[in-house]
Amino acid sequence: MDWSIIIDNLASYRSGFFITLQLVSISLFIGLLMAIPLAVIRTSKNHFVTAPVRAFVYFFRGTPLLVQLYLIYHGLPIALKFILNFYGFDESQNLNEALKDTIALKYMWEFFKEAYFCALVAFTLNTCAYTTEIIRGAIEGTPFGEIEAAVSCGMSKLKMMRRIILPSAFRRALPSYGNEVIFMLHGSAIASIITIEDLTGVARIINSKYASPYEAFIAAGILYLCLTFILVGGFKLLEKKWFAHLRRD
Amino acid sequence: MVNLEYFSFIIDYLPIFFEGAIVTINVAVCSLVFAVSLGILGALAKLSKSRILNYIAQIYTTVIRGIPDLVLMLLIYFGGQKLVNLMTTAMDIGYVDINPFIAGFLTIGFIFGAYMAETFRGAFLAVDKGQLEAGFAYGMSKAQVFFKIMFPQMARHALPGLGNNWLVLVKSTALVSIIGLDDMVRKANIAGGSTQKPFAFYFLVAIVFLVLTSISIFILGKLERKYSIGVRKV
Amino acid sequence: MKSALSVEGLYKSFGNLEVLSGVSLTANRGDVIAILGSSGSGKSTFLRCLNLLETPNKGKIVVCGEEILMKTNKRGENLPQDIKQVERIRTKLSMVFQQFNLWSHMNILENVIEAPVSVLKVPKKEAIEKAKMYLNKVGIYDKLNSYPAHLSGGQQQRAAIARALAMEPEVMLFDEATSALDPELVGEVLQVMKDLVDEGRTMLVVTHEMGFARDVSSEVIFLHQGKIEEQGDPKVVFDNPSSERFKQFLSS
Amino acid sequence: MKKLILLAMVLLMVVGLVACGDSKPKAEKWATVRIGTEGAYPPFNYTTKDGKLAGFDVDIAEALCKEMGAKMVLVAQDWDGIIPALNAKKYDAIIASMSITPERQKKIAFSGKYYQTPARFIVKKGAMASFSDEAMEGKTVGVQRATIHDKYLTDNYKSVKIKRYGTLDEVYLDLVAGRLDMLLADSVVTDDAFLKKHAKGKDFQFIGPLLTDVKWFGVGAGIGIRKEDKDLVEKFNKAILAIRANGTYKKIQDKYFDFDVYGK
Repeated sequence: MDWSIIIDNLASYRSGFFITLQLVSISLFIGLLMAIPLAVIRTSKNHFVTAPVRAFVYFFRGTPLLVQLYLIYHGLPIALKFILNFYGFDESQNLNEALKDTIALKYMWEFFKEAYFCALVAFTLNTCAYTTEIIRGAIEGTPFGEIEAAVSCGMSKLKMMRRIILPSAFRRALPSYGNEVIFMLHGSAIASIITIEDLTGVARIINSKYASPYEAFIAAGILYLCLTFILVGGFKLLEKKWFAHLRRD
Repeated sequence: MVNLEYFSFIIDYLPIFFEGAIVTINVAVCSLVFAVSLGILGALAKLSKSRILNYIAQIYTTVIRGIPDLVLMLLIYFGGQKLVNLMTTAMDIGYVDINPFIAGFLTIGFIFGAYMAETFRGAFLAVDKGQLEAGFAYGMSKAQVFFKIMFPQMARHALPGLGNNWLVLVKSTALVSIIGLDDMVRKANIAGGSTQKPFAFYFLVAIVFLVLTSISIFILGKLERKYSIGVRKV
Repeated sequence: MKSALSVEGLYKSFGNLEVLSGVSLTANRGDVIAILGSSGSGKSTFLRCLNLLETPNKGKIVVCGEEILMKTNKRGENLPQDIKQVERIRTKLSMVFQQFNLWSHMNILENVIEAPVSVLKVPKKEAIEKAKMYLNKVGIYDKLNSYPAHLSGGQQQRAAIARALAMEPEVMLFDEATSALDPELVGEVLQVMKDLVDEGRTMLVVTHEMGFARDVSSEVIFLHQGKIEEQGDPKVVFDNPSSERFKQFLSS
Repeated sequence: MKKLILLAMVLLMVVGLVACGDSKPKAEKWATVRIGTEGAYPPFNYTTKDGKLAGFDVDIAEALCKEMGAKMVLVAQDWDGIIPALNAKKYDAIIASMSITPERQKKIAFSGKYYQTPARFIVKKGAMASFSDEAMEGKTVGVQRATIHDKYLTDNYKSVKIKRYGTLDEVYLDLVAGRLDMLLADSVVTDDAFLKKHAKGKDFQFIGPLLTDVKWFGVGAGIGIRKEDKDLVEKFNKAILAIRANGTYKKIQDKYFDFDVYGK
């Protein structure tokens, strides 16, 4: 082992570490926000209402994140060109020029030109799908008696959802959600294949630069391990706080 | 207007693509077999009374579950061969090649073995102690109790977890494309690169994965019904 | 004076199985009506129909002079016309469940103030004060910061009674409130219920506790196969049952 | 129970070794030479539709092995891991248009060069009036990761955004889509595979000078060999001279190019 390789590249590892952290936390946050209403919709008995949510969840849970990332990264330019074709866009131009006049699309393209945002979108949708299922399961796991008690107090459906079902479901969902967070952290490593220099991306560059796989990847592995431990610890603390009602003391 | 000409290039690549799909399934099945063996070992080690076995299993599951699959895969792929070479030189048996297929399924199996260990540990613990005691009470040996009573019951408890792990595992095989195994995703990669129409191929990959997972879910459902014979639903 | 609760010709079936076949009953203010019957006789279903936890197929329910308005949809199902009305009426009927059904993620105090604050819009401070008073009354004031899972069954049921009381209901509905309890815990809950009777509360009590029904109730109703088989003053019906089935029920 | 676990572990190891089973007996040295190449760098090396490796590098490798009297086995390997895999003995030599640079020489040995071509930037037609460092400022430039071009950009252009890709095909994709403003790669490769053969290639052009600075671009492409295999380096050097002399090299070159790729 040649530790100098790692020490010489500490700055790269640090920037990679923060890119990973940023990507994962932003996508988890937005994904969770989107998942809550989707999970509530998903528990509806109306099939027309649940169908789009089920299709979304089915697709994103049924295909690899890697493929989703590729699809979004390579598919968005195609989708934009398709829209532009509608407005008589010239095939020979590339998107930068074609979009000069169409303001809304231009901003969209400025956004998705960056591999970073493509990864963000892929990760967000992916974690959203998984989280939707987790929360749905937790909602459906609400003890029926507790719902009856709320109904018999004269609570409306909305109030019951807000005050009784969701708070209780979140607590039940916490352990599975903790797993999802870890999975997302690990899944984020594939960002490196679309030129993002996250923790894995940095390790790959260092590996190929020095042809030293052990040093490059073990250093990255240790950093991921630290992140995982921090997250697991954080969730344990949260569980301690939220699961006070289950603790036997 | 769907321009059929546009899709003709896909047809050219279909045979190669399906070769890739076969590789994907092969990797997945081999990984599963390896992971289940490791998982049962890991679970037994975790439950055994030996401190050393406990520690080894604990370190294995913690480290594996703490590091991304991709990083482990890159490490094993790039570094694993050197390790094997060290071993083979020491044993003087010449060169043993770790090709991407072996690296791929060993890595995925190794990773999922850690998750399987947790699944099986839970399943072993879920077997009613009284049932085992009943076995001992009728004079069965330890091994008999394990194979005749513990294992069949454990299998039922493990099935849902096993099913989940399988679904995740199938999707993880996509990662072997990154270490150069010619699976479906990599074929799509190459075909997408040379035709410069990547989206079409990735879309095809997505559909094949959806089919694979759907079939898996269907079969798992059947298996679960089969194995819960004699068990009353609550 | 108007009755607190009156029911006329209540019918309910699950699929082809008719569980209630025309049950009528009137409870005046201060009445304590004990509803008896073997399992499957429809007594719990009857209670659950009163606050529309189950929707009756037919029948009229009037709570404090206000009739619950029903309608029939295209498929011929009986449905409440106005869910807001149902929600309002439910606040006047507080239910105590066999399985307590305390909200497990809230502590006892939160359980008791939840509905008054979020449904009745009682100011939180006032709700807490009242909650403390009721918790004191049922004898578990010292447990107000505990979570349901940390309490014994008897304590949980007393907390559930405090939760029901905090709604300041017109009528309290007890659905086999002591059936899920260990025998040694039944007494503490029955004592709380007796205290409530002494306060003059209107109560409908589905129960298996014959002693309670005989000593405390003002009227006894015996249900069999969805019909009222025996009805009357406890002192009369217990000593002199007119129905053959009630006789059998008492002797078994 | 412990015995059971032990037994199972031993079984597993045996299964593992059998699975890895194409272990080769030690034969006469260099009777077979395993050649690693990338297969994604046309026209030098590429993968045909039916999955075979082909191209200038492959033809040269074949000629060299024939000259050395060795059997050739081709192994495809992603560019990223091409040096580690050589050192891990996945193959014995890299013939994959790898430039001989001092940095790589720290890890592996090289034969003499077998060709040399300059590098050059490519840009969209009309996007850049003239080439200068100022015009480059703020541009997004794509390169293949861990190449001489990557190193050159990283060292010399601090103000450009460098995007590193696994293969050149991916670079072309993003250049056409508009994610990249420019690319830097070997001029012969991009001329053939992109400007001439790619559907959108006609919209792009070379810009700036031909880049040949030895400090970054080395002395040409050589054959990469493990440092301990000095004898193999010698064999390859001799073979290169031989095919240069006997006209085999010229024949292969004419198959792909209409100019001299060997360079000066």
